[in-house]
Parts: sequence; C-alpha cells; structure tokens
Amino acid sequence: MAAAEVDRVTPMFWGLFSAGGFVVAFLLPVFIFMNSLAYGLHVVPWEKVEYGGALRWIRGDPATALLGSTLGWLGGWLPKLFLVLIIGGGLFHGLHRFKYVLYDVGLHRAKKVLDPILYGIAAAGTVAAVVLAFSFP
Amino acid sequence: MERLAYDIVIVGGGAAGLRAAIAAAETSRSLRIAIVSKVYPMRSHTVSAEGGTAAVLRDYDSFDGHGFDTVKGSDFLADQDAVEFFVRRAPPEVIQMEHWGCPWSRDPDGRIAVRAFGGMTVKRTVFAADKVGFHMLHTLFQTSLKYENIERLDEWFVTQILAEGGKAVGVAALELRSGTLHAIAAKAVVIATGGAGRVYEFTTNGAIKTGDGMALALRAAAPLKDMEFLQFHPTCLPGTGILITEAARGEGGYLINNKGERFLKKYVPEKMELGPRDILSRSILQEIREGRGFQGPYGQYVGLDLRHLGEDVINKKLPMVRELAEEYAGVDPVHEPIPVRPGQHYIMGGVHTDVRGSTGVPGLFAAGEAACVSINGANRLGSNSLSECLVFGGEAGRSAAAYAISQPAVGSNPISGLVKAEEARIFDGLLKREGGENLAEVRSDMQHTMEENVGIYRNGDSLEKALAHVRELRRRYERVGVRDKDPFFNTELTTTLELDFMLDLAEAIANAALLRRESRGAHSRTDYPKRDDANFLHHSMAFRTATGLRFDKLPVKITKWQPAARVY
Amino acid sequence: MAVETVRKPYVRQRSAWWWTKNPRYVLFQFRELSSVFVVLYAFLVLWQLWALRGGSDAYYAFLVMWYSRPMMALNAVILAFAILHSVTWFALTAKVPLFRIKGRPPPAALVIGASLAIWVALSLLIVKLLYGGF
Amino acid sequence: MADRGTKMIKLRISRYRPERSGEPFDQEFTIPYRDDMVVLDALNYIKDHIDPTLTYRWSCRMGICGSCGANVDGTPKLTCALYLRDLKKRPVLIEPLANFAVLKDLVVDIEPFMEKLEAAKPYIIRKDERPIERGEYRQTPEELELYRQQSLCINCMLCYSACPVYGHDEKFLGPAASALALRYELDSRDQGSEERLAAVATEHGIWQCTFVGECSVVCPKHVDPAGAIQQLKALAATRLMKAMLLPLAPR
Ligand SMILES: Cc1cc2nc3c(=O)[nH]c(=O)nc-3n(C[C@H](O)[C@H](O)[C@H](O)COP(=O)(O)OP(=O)(O)OC[C@H]3O[C@@H](n4cnc5c(N)ncnc54)[C@H](O)[C@@H]3O)c2cc1C
Ligand code: SF4
Ligand code: F3S
Ligand code: FES
Repeated sequence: MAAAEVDRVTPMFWGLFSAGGFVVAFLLPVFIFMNSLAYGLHVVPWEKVEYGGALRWIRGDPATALLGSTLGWLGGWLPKLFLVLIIGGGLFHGLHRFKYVLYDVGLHRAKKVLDPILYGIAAAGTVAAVVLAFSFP
Repeated sequence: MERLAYDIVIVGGGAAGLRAAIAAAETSRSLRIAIVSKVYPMRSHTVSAEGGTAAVLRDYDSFDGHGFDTVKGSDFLADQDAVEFFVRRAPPEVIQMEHWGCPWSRDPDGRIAVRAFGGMTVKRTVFAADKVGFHMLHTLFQTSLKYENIERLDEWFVTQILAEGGKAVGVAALELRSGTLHAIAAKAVVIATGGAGRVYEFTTNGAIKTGDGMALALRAAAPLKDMEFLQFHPTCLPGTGILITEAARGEGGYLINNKGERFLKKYVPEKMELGPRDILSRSILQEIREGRGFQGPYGQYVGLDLRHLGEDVINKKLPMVRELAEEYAGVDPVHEPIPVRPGQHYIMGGVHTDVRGSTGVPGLFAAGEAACVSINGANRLGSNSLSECLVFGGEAGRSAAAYAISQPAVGSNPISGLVKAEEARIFDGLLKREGGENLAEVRSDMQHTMEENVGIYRNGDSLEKALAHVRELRRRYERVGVRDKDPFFNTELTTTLELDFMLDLAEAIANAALLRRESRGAHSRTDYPKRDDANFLHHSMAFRTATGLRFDKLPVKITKWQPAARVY
Repeated sequence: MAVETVRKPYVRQRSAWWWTKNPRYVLFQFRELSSVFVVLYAFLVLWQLWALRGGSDAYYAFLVMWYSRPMMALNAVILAFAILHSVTWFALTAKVPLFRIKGRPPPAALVIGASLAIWVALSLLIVKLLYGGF
Repeated sequence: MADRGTKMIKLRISRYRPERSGEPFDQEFTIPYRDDMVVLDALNYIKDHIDPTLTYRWSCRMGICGSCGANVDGTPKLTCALYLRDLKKRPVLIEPLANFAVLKDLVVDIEPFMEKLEAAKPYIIRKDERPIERGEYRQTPEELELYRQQSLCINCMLCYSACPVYGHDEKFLGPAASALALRYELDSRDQGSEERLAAVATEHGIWQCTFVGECSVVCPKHVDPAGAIQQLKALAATRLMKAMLLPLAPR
C-alpha cells in the first residue's frame, strides 16, 4: 500500500468530538428534562419557566442563592457556561458523528466539501452561543 | 508467459521457511527472495504448536545437558555433531526471536521464562503461554514484512522442482488465483514444507501437512532419511486428533486410567508424565489393551487430569488447553480430566541434509520438519523441533544465499521449457481425467492402512501388508477422476496432487519400517522388540529409481555419547 | 501460456437495509441517529436564547410553541435519544482505559457502572444547584 | 455413507463459479448429522462424498490458523469452531465472508487485508538494536500483559466481515490491522511509535471507525479490536495535539 498522507485535521475534531461526547452524555439529558419536560409534567411551577423565571435562571439566581455569599459570584457564570458547553459540545459531537452518517449513505466522496461545512456550522453555533449567553447580565 | 526469476525460492512459509527467508535477506540486500507457499504464511501449521521451544538459557543448564537429553531421546540415532551444533545455536535464535517481538512468557524479573518438558532433564523449554507456534509464526511473518527483498507468492502450490544438469534451477508452481502453472527460476531452492501427518488417519496435523516437499525432493533425486520414524503424541483429543500440549504435563498434569491410577508408575517410574513421547504413547496403548481405558464414542482413551493445578495456573499457563478442551471435547479441565489418546504428530525422517541444509543436490536445500539433519534420530524430544526450524531454517537460508551468490546470473535460458511436461501432466492428464475412483476414498483407505499397520506398533506382516496395499492404492490413484474442471482455485486438483505425494511417502515409510528389523525410539516392532546396535545403528536412506525405491545405509555420527540402554 | 482462465472476483453490493439484519446494527444506527437530535436540540436552545433576548413578548410566544403538544412530544423523543447516547457513550469510553489498576486496565463493567453512577449524581447536583431543586 | 436411521441436516451454501456463471447462486445439500459435527465437518463431508467441486479454505481445524471463516446464518464465524447443534435455523445458510470479493464458492480475496496488515507496520522498530550476545530485552509479566490481548489475533478477518464501515469503504484500515498496530505500540521493546501512528492515522485509517463495535463481538480470540482502535485514536490525537501546542517540544 502506498504510504498515505497523515490526516492532521481529523484528530483535532475527533478530540472535540470526544470532549463533546462526554459533555453531552453527562449534562444533556438532565437539561432537556428540566428545560423542556419538567413543567409539562408538573414537576416545576410556572414561575420558574415564564419570562421572569428564565431571566432569573440565566442570571444564576438559584445557584447564587445556594452557593451563599463566598462562592456567590460563581453563580452568575454557571448557567451561561453550562449553556455554552451543551450547545458547543452538542454541535461538535453531533455534527462529527453526523458526518459519518452521511459518509455511510455514500457521501464519503464529498469529504472535501462536507468537512468545512459541518465543522463550520459547529464553530458558528458555538460562537453564537457564547455571544448570546453572555449578553445577559 | 510472465517470467518469474529469483535468486532464492523458498518453498514453505512456516517457521523454517520464514526463518530461512529472513536469514537470506539479511545475508545480502541485493538478493531477491521469494517465499512460495500453498497457504498464506500465517496459516502454516507451525501456528498450532503449543508447548515450547528448547534452548539452553540458564546457568544451571549446559549444552552437554541439552545435547545428551536429545541424543538419549533419539535412542542414539541422532548425529551427535549435528546435535552439538544445534544446541549451541538454539539460544541465540530464541533471543533473536525475542528481539523481533515474540511475546515469550517472562519471569517476574523480566527474563524469558522456561518450563519443564518431556525428556528434558531440566527446565529449558521457552514458551509464550501455550500458543508458542502461533506467536513464533506471527512474529516471523510480521518481521518478514520489513524486508523489501522478500517477496511472497501466497497460495501458489509447488508441483515440481525444476532441475537441469543435476542442479535445482527453480520450481513449477500452480498459482491458485489464476489457475496457471508458472515456471519460477531460482539459483537456489529451499524446501521448508513441513511434515506429512495426513498420511495417517488420526493425526494432530492440519489438512495442509501432506509432505509435499519430501516427495518433491525425492523426485528431484534427493534421498529421504529415516522415514520409518514417526512420532505419536500421547495426548490428543479422540475424534479430532487435536493436540493437548505436553506443557499440560510439564506444568504438572497427571495421566490416569479408569481406576484413577497414575499408571505410568509401572512404565516410567522415574520420569512419570515427563517421560519421552514414544514410551508414553506405548504405555497408554498398553493400559487400554489391558482394559483400563475409558470408553467413548471414538474408542478407548485415558484421562489427562489437571484439576489439582487449579483454575489460576490453568488460565495463566495453559489457556489454550482449556479453550480446546472446552470447545472440542466439551470438558472443562478445571473440573474434569480431559479424554486423550495417542495420535500421529511428527515425522523424524525427511529430506536428508547436513547441518548447512544442503541436500547433496546442488542448489537444493531443506529445513524444518520436511528435512532430516538428523538431530531427532528415532524419537524427537518435545520442543526441539521449533528450535530446529529456527536454527536450521537460518542455516539453510544462509547456505542458499551463499550458493546463489556464487552462481552466475539466471541467464536468458528459457526455463519455461522445463514445465511443458508438467503442464501436460496436470492440465491434460489430471484435470481431464474421468476415472471411476473417488479421491476421498483412496485417501482414507491409505490413511486407514497406515494407521492400522504402520502405527505405534508394527511387525513384518503388517508392514508387508501395508506396502502391498499402498502399491495397490497407487494403481487406484491413476484412476481417480477430477470433477472440478476449472483450473482456477481448484482445491480438488491440489488435494489430488497432495494424495500423489502422500502415496509416495506412505510407500517410503512402510518400506523403511520393514527393512529396520529392530525396535528403536518410536519405531516399535513386535517381532523385533529389542534395539540392535550391531546391525541397525545407521540411518536409512531412500532413493527414487526408475524401478522403485532403493534403500541404503548411512552411519550415525557419534562424538561424545556412546550408545547405552535408554531407561527413564 | 497453456491455460487461459477467466476469473472475476465477485463484488457483492450491500443493500441499503443491511443494518436491519442484526439487532446490534440497529442499535448502532439509532446511536448514530442520536447525533441528529443532539444537534437539533442545540439549535432549539439557541432559538430559545434568541427569544429570551427578544424580551417578554417574544419569549411568551416561544413558550406557547415550546409547550405545545407536538413540541413536547418531540422533546420527549430528543430526551430518549440523549439517554441512549449517554448509555452507549459510557460503554464506548469503557474501552479506552484512562488509568490502570495494578497495571491492568479497569474492567469495562466497572467503568460503565462508575460512569452511570457519576451521571446520576451529577444530574441531581445540577437540578439542585442550577434549578434550586424541584 | 448415510446410515439408516441417522439424523439428516440441510445446508444452503452460496456458490460462485466464475468460469460457469456471472452470479453467485445457492445450492442445498442434505447430509447425515452427528451431534459433535462442526460446520467445517459438514463442508468436508460434502466435498468428500457429494460434490468435490465445493471450494473453501481450511487447515488446522482447531481454531488457530484463521483460514476457515465464513458467514453462517449471517454472522461471520470460524467454521471449524462452530457446532451445527448450536445453530437454530434450517437450512443452515453458509456464505463467503461479507465485505470481501468472492473468488470461488466460499473463497474470498484476502489481498486487500494483507495490504492493510502490512500498512500497520506490525513489527518491532528500534532506534538502537541491542546485539544478540547481550541477551534479551527485559520485559516483566505486567509489561507483557499490556499488549497480550492484541497479540492474539489469528488474522481470520471475521471482524472485517462484520464491520459496516469496511463494508462501504474498502480502503478503511479496519479492526485487525489496527489492533496489531496497538499491539506493537504497547510493547515495551518498541520505539517506532511515531512512524506507526503516522501510518495508521491517515485518511482511511483509524478515524474512519465509528465504533460500531461489532468487530469485537465476532472476534473468536477476544482481541477486542474495537477497543484497540479507540485507544489508538486517543494516542494519536493526544500525540498530534501535543505536537501542535508545543511545536518545539521533543515529540
Ligand atoms: C499440534 C502440534 C503441536 C506442536 N507443538 C510443538 C511444540 O510445542 N514444540 C515444538 O518444538 N514443536 C511442536 N510441533 C512440531 C512443530 O510445530 C513443527 O514441526 C514445525 O512447526 C514445522 O514447521 P515447518 O516450518 O517445517 O513447516 P510448516 O509450519 O508445516 O509449514 C509448511 C509450509 O510449507 C508450505 N507448503 C507445503 N507444501 C507446499 C507446496 N506443495 N507448495 C507450496 N507450499 C507448500 C505450506 O504452505 C506451509 O507454509 C507441533 C506440531 C503440531 C502439529
Ligand atoms: S481481530 Fe479477531 S476477528 Fe479480527 S482478524 Fe483478528 S482474530 Fe479475527
Ligand atoms: S466494527 Fe468497524 S467501525 Fe470500528 S469498532 Fe469495529 S472497526
Ligand atoms: S481451520 Fe484453522 S481456524 Fe478453522
């Protein structure tokens, strides 16, 4: 077999894919439950999900309250960081995997086009998440 | 026709062939070497060896110790100069294998570990758990990939050694993938085609061990040596013939009869389970004949009891034994004895060579189980033959390299002319043959005859009978038809060619056994139960002539150790 | 050359439904499919953030859609796939020993078990910390 | 040689005779059956007594030479280690290993596999070779244990037959070759890590594996090639990232 070129790009994205895989595995299910289903299942009250509740959440009020006065400053950061991790991790993990789903249905010849598009979307989505999340006080 | 020309053609990709190829490749980078093998090298039957490979590595051991054990094991038929050469070269070979990555089992301090083995007076058998042959073969094969001057012709079946002016000048080989017969020119040819166990019915040998190389050499005017000596391994699974390695006894396993007794105390009280194979096999047969065997669907057997070793030792040192017993006998050795009986295992005889691998025919070399140097004499000690493949494989490779370098370039002389007759024999003769005989029937008839009459015990009558029957089978063979008419990947054709080789060998074996009117090592004649040094302390040499086999004698070389009674 | 032979290695075509032949392949396809739902949810959350940015009217409009029946159903499906992802991911990472116990990689079952335990604990911690409990 | 009263078993075998027809076809055989028969015994019975043209590979009949693989009832198996009594479906369906080109009947083209094996540089690479006279490289049983599992591969290719990624990308390095690369990576005697990782971390190398994991399920020798590939990926990724982040650091 002719010596093939070392692929230096994929391992970088594979690294993000694995990191994202961990984040998604550990954090996503509980977030989906709390953010999407908990209210519908009557586990959390309306005050927590309506506009004011959502704003309080992203400002980190519950966390600040729980962490008390010494670690309270952390509380404001936590939800934003949490969102960025979930969105960025989810995108880099999911789109990397999705790339192989597309390869699998026969698009592996389009690698040169697919890779920049998919990883580009992941990067753009992550940037958007940072900008949006940290735009809240 | 595409012209194939190499400096060296090695027939066989087992331990001996691969070792020869690497040795030749290292002799000179400019030599072009081809390994021609009827199966991909990692399928060679070396892969199934389980127990170990012997070499003097420890302070408590000595070359004389290994040498004497080997000579005594051989019942004084081994050439002692060859044995001395062998024991000195085995250790560096084992270390070389280590450097190439062989996963030898280790002592806690990181040194290569050794275990006990039958007939060896001290622990000197190197091992890689109980997959020794597997690891050695894969290490050699993978290492061979490093050498750019080694090429492989995988799944090429050699049908003939091409000779001109009394010299070997190449081989004719059937490329299975294309169904074409090629002439491969070579300055030197090395035969490393392994043993011939498939001549027998009940054998530990794989389907490919049909002794092709021995028959090829015989037809190319090289003599076969000591063909009457076949080793029967004491512990094989009834039915399949799958080997349960001697290491099982080396690690402390017992042989028991149906009374639960360690019956070997009657036969080899000193050595017990670590006695040499020929004696153990006869003892088991004796126990069975006297009614102390177990009865099973495949006849009588005895038990190999490992229970007292405990699950831990079994898993660590004998994982493959457990795997094989569970898979193929439905027995877990941790809880039950394994059913075993003796089966054909190894052929001490083979193509006659000196310690350099030369056969006497210029340009033709041989090594491994296909060859007979002889270090094994009348009975090989377990774990000597893998070392033999390394030591003499290497020697044969270097000799072939030296010879090839000394020869003029393979000229324009069209070697393809030499295969015309062979092409006609195979494609116009065999392939078109519509005979009434069935290949499988002739083959199993031969195997049965050999098993019955040229087995662990033989005598004048049985050998005469076998010889006559094999000659009859040779006539029937001429009427064996080949139903698959497509030359491409025709395994019916190759098995027919293999049967042709095996019939030659069966005759040589039976004939040599008939002529040796004594009992020595694995050759046990009920009509001549004693060893007879006055008349038979010699090798038997078989030559092929126009009228059949001619037998001759070759004196045994004795250096240090005078023949003495062989008691264990 | 004396004998001319034809030989055409036969290359079999894989059917588009190859993965239905083996339950483990089906599971694999579902696991791969989970990536689509993970990405989808990432975008939904971005949308949610955008709506929250847009002020109270925009966010109420979002919530009406968010808690509609079809959307609840979709979110339930997404959750199911997220859980599938978590479980299969733990099984996967168990194959890559990050540490050794007495020189040996830890047994896969142990790694999977530990991952599941950490997962549950972490989820409870998040509920407590970020949401102040139920 | 069917004795009266013996049980019979029916097998359906996929056959391909390139010199006779352009397409594979199925053929059924009914043969006498014993409880301790493996699939290979059945094939041998057919070749010896019914149809000598049936073509397949085998040798050791003890699960170690790796030549007798075939897809039995859709799953890649060593035919010498598979008892007929353990198969539920009748007739038993025997096909050549999937994902390889078929040469004749059950014989598939191994060459692509051999190329991959070679590409993985499966041998010890050393910068300094110690002379043989100075003896062995020390290696403790623990160091041996690190790569032992990956050294057990018999090259039977069942894993390739089971891997869907290999099914659509015939250039994919694949499970066994990767496992072998890891075997030498983890060997304390080896110094060729950089070279070997470069050889397997290529476009069609380890990154193609999507961790289907079926390779490890079918592996008869418990090599766990799936795990091996993930470990290689982790090794290669950390190696590359380190090299990028610390361009001046010794690699
Ligand atoms: C079950 C078993 C266990 C054993 N255990 C031990 C042990 O523990 N210790 C020990 O020292 N010994 C052991 N032995 C013996 C030892 O394994 C063999 O003697 C040795 O492996 C033979 O190696 P070889 O290279 O000579 O031949 P093989 O490994 O048999 O190789 C023969 C080669 O020749 C090729 N070939 C044959 N005919 C042709 C042809 N016509 N055209 C082209 N190529 C051809 C084949 O393809 C193959 O590559 C054991 C043997 C068996 C059967
Ligand atoms: S990894 Fe397992 S299945 Fe694959 S070739 Fe090796 S032994 Fe066979
Ligand atoms: S099945 Fe194939 S995709 Fe990877 S884990 Fe095994 S190589
Ligand atoms: S015949 Fe050797 S593995 Fe099955």
